Amino acid sequence: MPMLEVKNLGISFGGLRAVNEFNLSVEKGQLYGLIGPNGAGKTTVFNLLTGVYQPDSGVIRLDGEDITGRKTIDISKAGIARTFQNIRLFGKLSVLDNVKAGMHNKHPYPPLAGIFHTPAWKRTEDEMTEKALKLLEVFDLKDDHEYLASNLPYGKQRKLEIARALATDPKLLLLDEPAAGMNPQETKSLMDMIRFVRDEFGMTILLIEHDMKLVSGICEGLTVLNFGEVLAQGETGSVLANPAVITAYLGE
Amino acid sequence: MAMLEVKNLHVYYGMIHAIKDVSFEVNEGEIIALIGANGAGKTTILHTISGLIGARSGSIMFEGKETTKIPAHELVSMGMAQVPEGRRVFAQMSVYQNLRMGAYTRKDKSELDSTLEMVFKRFPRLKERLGQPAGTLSGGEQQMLAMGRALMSHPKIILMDEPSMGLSPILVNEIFDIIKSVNEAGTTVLLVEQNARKALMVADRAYVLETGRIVNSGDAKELMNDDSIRKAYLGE
Amino acid sequence: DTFKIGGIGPVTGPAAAYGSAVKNAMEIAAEEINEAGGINGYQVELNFQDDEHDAEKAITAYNTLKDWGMQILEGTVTSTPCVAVAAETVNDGMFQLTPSGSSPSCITNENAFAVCFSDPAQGTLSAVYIGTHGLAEKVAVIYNSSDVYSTGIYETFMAEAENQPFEVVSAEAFTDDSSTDFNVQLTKAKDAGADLVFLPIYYQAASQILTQANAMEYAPVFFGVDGMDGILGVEGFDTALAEGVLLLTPFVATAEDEATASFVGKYEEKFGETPNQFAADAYDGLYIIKMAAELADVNPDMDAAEIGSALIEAMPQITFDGLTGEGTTWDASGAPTKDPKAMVIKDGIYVEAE
Amino acid sequence: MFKNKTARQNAITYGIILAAMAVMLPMQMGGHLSSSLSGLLVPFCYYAILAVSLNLTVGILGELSLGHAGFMCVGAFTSAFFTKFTADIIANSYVRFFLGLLIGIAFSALIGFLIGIPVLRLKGDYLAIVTLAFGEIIKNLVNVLYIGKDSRGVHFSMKDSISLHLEPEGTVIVAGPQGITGIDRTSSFLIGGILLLAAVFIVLRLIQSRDGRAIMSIRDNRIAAESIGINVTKYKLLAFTVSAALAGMGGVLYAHNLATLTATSKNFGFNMSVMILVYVVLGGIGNIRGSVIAPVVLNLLLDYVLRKLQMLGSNPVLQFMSDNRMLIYAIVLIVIMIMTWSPKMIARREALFNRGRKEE
Amino acid sequence: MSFLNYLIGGISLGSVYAIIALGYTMVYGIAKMLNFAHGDVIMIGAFTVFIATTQAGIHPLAAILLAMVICTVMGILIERIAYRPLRGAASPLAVLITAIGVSYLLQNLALLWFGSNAKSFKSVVTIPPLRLAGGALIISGETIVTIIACIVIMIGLTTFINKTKPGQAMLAVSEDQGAARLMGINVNGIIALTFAIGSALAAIAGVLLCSSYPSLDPYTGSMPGIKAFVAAVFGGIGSIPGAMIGGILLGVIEIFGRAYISAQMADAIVFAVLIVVLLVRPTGLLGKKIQEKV
Ligand SMILES: Nc1ncnc2c1ncn2[C@@H]1O[C@H](COP(=O)(O)OP(=O)(O)OP(=O)(O)O)[C@@H](O)[C@H]1O
Ligand SMILES: Nc1ncnc2c1ncn2[C@@H]1O[C@H](COP(=O)(O)OP(=O)(O)OP(=O)(O)O)[C@@H](O)[C@H]1O
Ligand SMILES: [Mg+2]
Ligand SMILES: [Mg+2]
Repeated sequence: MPMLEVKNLGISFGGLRAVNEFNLSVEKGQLYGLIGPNGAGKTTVFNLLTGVYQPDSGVIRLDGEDITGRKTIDISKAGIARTFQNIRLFGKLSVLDNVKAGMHNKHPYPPLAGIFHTPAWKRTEDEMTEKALKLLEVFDLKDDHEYLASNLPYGKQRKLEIARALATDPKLLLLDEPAAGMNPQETKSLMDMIRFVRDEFGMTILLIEHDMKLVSGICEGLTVLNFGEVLAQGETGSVLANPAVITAYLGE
Repeated sequence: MAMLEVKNLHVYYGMIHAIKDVSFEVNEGEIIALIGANGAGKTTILHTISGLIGARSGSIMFEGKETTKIPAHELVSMGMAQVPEGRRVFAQMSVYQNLRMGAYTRKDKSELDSTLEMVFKRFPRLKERLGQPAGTLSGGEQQMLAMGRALMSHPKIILMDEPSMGLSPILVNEIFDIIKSVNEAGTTVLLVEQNARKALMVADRAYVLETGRIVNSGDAKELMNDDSIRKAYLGE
Repeated sequence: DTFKIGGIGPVTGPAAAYGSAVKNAMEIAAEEINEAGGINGYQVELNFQDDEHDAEKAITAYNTLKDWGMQILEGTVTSTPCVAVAAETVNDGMFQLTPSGSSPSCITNENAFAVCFSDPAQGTLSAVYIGTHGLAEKVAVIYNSSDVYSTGIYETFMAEAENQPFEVVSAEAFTDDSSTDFNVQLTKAKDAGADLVFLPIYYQAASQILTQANAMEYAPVFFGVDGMDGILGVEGFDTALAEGVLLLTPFVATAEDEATASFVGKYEEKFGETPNQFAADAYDGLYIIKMAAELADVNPDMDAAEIGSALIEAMPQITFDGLTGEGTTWDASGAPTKDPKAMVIKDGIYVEAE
Repeated sequence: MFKNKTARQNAITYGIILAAMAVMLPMQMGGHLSSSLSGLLVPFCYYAILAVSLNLTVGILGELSLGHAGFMCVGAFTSAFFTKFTADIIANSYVRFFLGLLIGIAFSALIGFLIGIPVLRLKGDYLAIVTLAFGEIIKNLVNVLYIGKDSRGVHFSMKDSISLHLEPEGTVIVAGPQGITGIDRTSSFLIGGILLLAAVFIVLRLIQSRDGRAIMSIRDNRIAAESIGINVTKYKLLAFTVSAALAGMGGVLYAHNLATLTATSKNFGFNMSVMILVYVVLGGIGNIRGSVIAPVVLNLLLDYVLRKLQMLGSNPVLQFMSDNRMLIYAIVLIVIMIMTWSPKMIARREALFNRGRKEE
Repeated sequence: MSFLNYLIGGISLGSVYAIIALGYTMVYGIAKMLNFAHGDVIMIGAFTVFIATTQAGIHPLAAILLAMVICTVMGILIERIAYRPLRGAASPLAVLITAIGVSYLLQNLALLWFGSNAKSFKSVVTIPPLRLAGGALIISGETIVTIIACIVIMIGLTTFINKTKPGQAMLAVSEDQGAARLMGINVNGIIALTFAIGSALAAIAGVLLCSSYPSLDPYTGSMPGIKAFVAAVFGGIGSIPGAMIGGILLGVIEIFGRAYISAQMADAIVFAVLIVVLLVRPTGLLGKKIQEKV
C-alpha cells in the first residue's frame, strides 16, 4: 500500500482549472519530486493535500486512510506536514519554540499543568526541548536556538521550516521549493539534509523544486505537472529525458 | 564617469552593521552581478541605492549626482528601477493596474502602449492574465509581473534582486535572455543572484559579497574560473 | 489664616459645561465675600478640582483637596460622583454642600446638604403643576435614560402623574450616545396627540428637541425643569423656538431683582457667557456656607471635622435668601425647602407664569 | 540563580510588585501617605490588571480588542450585585467579596467565551469593531437594567424602576443609569496587590506553557499554525476567555473601591477600553511588566503630578497645566508615542548608542 | 405614515453618518490607520463655520470654504507631525494610540478656545423642506442637501481613485508602501493628500452634521465619529460606496430600533445588527474578500 495515493484530484478557481485529473502514488520511504512550469498547479496540489483548499473532485489517501476534504489540523494529525513556498515561520518565537510548537499535538499536558508547573509539565517540556534540539542539530540550527525566527537569514529560515514540519512527527513530508533563494553550495548541503531525514526517520517526502540539480540529485520518482494536468510520471531519469518535459519545462 | 558609483558605504539595521565599507561602480551599458551567500547584504545594498533605506555613511553617485539624500520616488524619475526581492506586486490590483503603476513617473504617455506591447511580447502570460488580481498569480507569474512592471518605467538602470528565484528552468533561461536583451536595448543592469553561474555568464563584471564586505571582484568570466569562487558559489 | 473651601465638578469631558459654571460662579462669590471682609473675618481660599463626571476621578479630586487642606467642600456638581464622594466625606466628618447634585442618594448622610431641589421633588412638583393648572390632557415625556438626574425626575413624575387629571400618552427615552436625533420620540408624541411635552433634561438636548420639533411642525407646549434653564443663553440658539416654553426653576438669569442682575452682570463680564442654574446654585452655595459658618462661628484653625459638625448643626437653623429662592430652609435630611417658580419664555425672556 | 533569561525577567516583574507592596502597605497603614497617593493605590492595581489582561489579547493573541471595558463591566456589576444582594445574608464583608470575586470572574469569563465564539472568526479591524460593539452593548444593557428585591423575591425590568412593582419596603439594587449604590468598599491595596500578582502569574505562566506557544504561533502565522495541527479556534477562545476573566477581576476590584457603580462610557465604555489599550501600547505590546508599570506612571502623572502642580504656588504656567490636565496628557501621549515608536527616533537612539562603541 | 416618517428620519440621520464615514473610510483604506481624530476634525470644521458666521459675519458658503481650508491644513499638519513619524513603526497600534492622543488634544484645545458650553449651530441650508402627502411627511432641506452631497462625494471619490493617477497611486500605497516608492510614488505626498481630502470632507461633514443636529460643543464629533467608523466597517472597510450604504443603513436601523423596539437600547440594537452582518459577511457589505494565497 502506498503512503500517499491521489486519484483524479481537481480544483477550479473561477474559470481556471488549476488542477485536473491529478493522480499520484508515493511509496513509504520514497523521495519523490513534483515539478512543472510556473503556475502549473504544484503548490495548489500541496494545498489540496493539506486541506487549505477543498478539492472539487478526487480522493486523497494517506497510508490507506481517506483524508479527502478534511480540515488542515485534522490532516496534520493524520500525518502530513509541509513547508511553504513563501516562508511562514512564527517570527516572534524563538527557533526552539518554533520547533516545540510543531510538537504541540504529540506532547500534550493539561492546561493548568502549565500554570502550576506540575511534574507532568516539567517532564513534557524537558522531553520536547531535548527532542527539538536534536532536530535542530540535524539542520545546523542548534547554535541559533535562542534567536527569534524572524532574525534568521533566509536559508536558515527554510531549514527551520523543515525542522518544524518534522517536529509534528509526520508520515509524509511536503516541501515546497526548499532550495529557493539558496546558492548552489547551500543547496548541496540541503540535499544532504533531506536525504538524511529520509534515511534516519524513514520519512516519505514529496517535494516541489525548480532546481534541477536537487531534483535529479535526490528524487527517486517524478511527476511533471503542466497546466494542472500530469504531463509525465515515473522514474527520475526517464522523466527528465522525456521530450515533452524538455519542451514544456526544462528547455534546452 | 561611471553611471553608478558606490563609495565607502556603511549601512546599519539598528545595532547590526550590515554593510561595511562597500565600494563599487557600474558603468553605462554594463551588466554587473553581485553575488554572495544568504544574508551577505545584497538586498541591503540594492535598497540603499534605491533609497528605501538610509546609509549611515558613504556616498552613492548616480549619473554624477549624490543620491543618498534623494528620496526613493525621485530616483525613479531619474531613471532607476528595481525588481524587488520577493516580487512585491500589488496583490489586490490587477495585472494591468500593476503594469500601469510601473509607468507612474512616465511623462511620455504616447509611448506607454508600445512599452506595454514590449512587455507582453516578453511575457505573454501576463497578457493572458491582464485582469487577474496579482496576488493570486503563481510565484513565477508574479516574478514576470515584477519584471514587467519595472520595465514599464523605461529605466536607465534596473536593479534586479534575485529575478530567477522560484522560476522553472525554462523561465530561468528566458529571464537571463531577457536581462541580456534589456541590456542590449540600452538599460544598464545591476543584478543580484543566487544562481551565480548564470549570473556570471550574462554579466560583464561581478562583485562578491561576504558578510557585508566586498571580498572579490573582476571580470565575470575570470571569476567563474576562480577556484575559490567555484567552490563557494557554484557548488562544485 | 484662610478658610480652605474645595470644589469638585467636571470641567473637562462632555459634562464640562456644568462643572465650569459652578467653578466660575464660586470664584465670583469668593471674590465678593473676600472683598466684603470674608467669613468671620477670615478670607476664603478656593480650589476646584476636575472630576470629569466620573466617580473614580471625583475620589481622586477629593483626596487631592484633602491634601491641600480643604475644610469645607462645595461639591460635587453631578450626582454619581457626588454619591461616591459622599461616602468619603461622611468618614472624614467633612461638611459637604452640593450645589447641583440632585439625586437623593447625594445627601443621605448627615453631613451632606444640597442647594438644589432633589429630583423626586422636581418630578412631583412638575406633575402637580401641570395638573392643577390644567395645562394639558395628553402629555408626552422625553427623558435621558442614561442620566441619573433625568431618570430620577422622570420616575417621580410618572408616579405622581397617576394622581393627576392628565394622561401620559408616550414616554420615550434617549441616551447620551444617541442624543442628536429626536425624530422618533417627537413623532411618537405627535402621533399620540400629546399637547404638552415634558422634558426633564438639560438645555443642550432640549434645544435640539425644540429645533427638530419645529422642523417637523409640531408645536405642543414644552415643559421643562431646572435643567432647561440656560437654553436662552445657548450661543446661536434661535430663541424664537423657545417661545412659550414653561419651566419650573428656582433661578432665571433674566430675573430683574438686584442680586440676580449683579451676579449675571459680573458673570457675563468675567466669563463672556450667561450663567445658568448651576452657576446660580454654586453662587448661592458659597453664601449658604458663609451664613452657616457665621452662625456656627467657626474659624480656620479648626480642623475639617470640627468645622463640619458645627456647620451640620447650624444648617437647619438658617433661612437663606439667594438667587435660587427666598426663605430657603434645610431640615436634617439635607434637602432644601423652597418654592420653585414657574417661568414661561415670552419674547425671548423668562417671565413668571401665573 | 535563574535558569534562563525569561525566569529572571519574570522574577523582576514579581519583585517590582512585591517591593511596591512592601513599601506602600506599611506607609499606608501608618498614615504616612498623602490621601491622594493612598487613594490611587487601588486604581493602580486594577488598571494594571486590566492592562495585563488586555495584553494577553493584544500582545499574545495578536488581536485588537476595543471592548475590553465591557468585560470589566460584567465583573464589576455581577460582583457588586452579589455583595449588595447578600449584604444581610453573609455577615463578613471579606467573605462576600471573595465570593463576589469568584462570581465576577466566572461571569466575565462566560461572557468572554460566548462573545469569543462569533468574534474570533473575524480578522483584524473587523474583529476590533465587533469587540467595540459588544463592549457598547454590555454597557447599554447594564444601563437599562433594573433589579429590585422585596419579600416576594427578585424582580427585573428593562424599562424603569417603577416597572419593578416593588413592595414599599423593597429595595432597588440595580437602578439603570444610577447603577448600584452603597457597595461595600472592601478593595484595599493589599487585596489589589494580591490580585495583580495573580493576574501577572497566570498570564506569564500561560505564555510559557504549551498553550501559550500555540496562541503565539497563531498570532505569528495562522496558516502555519493550522498546518502543524494547532486548533486555532480553541486557542483563540482560550486566550480571549482568560483575558476576559482577568478583566472581570479588575472590574470586581473597581466596583468595591467606590461606593457607587454606574456604567458610563468613561468607566465601562469605549473611552475606558481605549485607555487600557493606551497602557498596553505604552507599556509595550506583549510586555507584561510594561503593562504593570505604564498605568501606574500615567495615572500618577494625570491624577497626582498634574493635580498637585497648582499647589506649588501661583505660577500661571503651573496653574494652566493643572487646569488643563487632559490637554497636557494628550501632548505627553503623542510625544511619548513618537519618541518610543518612531523608526527614525529609534534609529537615532541606536546611532547615538553605537557611536560610543568601536567599529567592528 | 409613521413608518415612512421613521424611514425618512433614519435616512436623514444615516446620511450624516454616511458623509462622515466617507472621509473616515478614505483615510482608513489608504493610510491603513484608524484616524480616531476624524470626528474631532469634524468638530473643528463646525466651530470654524459657527464662529465665522456668527462672530465674523461671513457668508455661510464662504465660511464653509474657510472651514475646508482650515481642516485641510489641520489634517495635513496632524499627519505630518503626529502620524508620519510613526510610519513603519513596529506595530500599527502605535499610530492608533497617537490618533487617540490627537483626538484628546483637539477636544481639549476646543475646550480651551471655545468653552464648554454648547452652541446652537444655525443651519447653513436654505433650501425649503420637501412636503409629501399633504404635509404629513416632511423631508428637511438639510437631509436633501446631505444626501446629494453624499452622492456627489461618493461619485467624486470613486472616480478620483479609479480614474486618476494619484488615485491609483493611493491604491498602490495602501497595498505596499515600499513597492509604491519603487514605482516612483511619493508615498508621503500621497498620504498627505489622502489626509487633506479626508479632512476637507470632514469640514463638509461637520457643517452638515451641525446643520441637521445643531448642538455644538467640543465633544460633538466624537460619538458621530465612532458611529461613522462603525458605518464604514459595516459597508466594508475602504469601500467608498460601502461607507455611504453603511452610513444610511446604520441611521435607518438606529431609528427603527428606537421606534419599534426600545429607545434605551437603540445603540445596542445597532451594534447587534452590525455584529450579525459581519458574521454573515466578514468583510462588511461591500468589502472585498481578501484571499491570502498560501
Ligand atoms: N486562490 C487562487 N485564486 C485564483 N487563482 C489561483 C489561486 N491559487 C492559485 N491560482 C492559480 O492557479 C494556478 C496554479 O498556481 P500554483 O500556485 O499552484 O502554481 P505553482 O505550480 O506552484 O507555480 P510556481 O512554481 O510558480 O510556484 C496559477 O495560475 C494561479 O494563478
Ligand atoms: N530589517 C532588518 N533588520 C535587521 N537585520 C536585517 C534586516 N534586513 C536584513 N538584515 C540583516 O542584514 C544582513 C544582510 O541582509 P540582506 O537581506 O541584505 O542579505 P542578502 O544578501 O540579500 O541575502 P539573501 O540572499 O538571503 O536575500 C543579514 O544578516 C540580515 O539578517
Ligand atoms: Mg508554487
Ligand atoms: Mg536578498
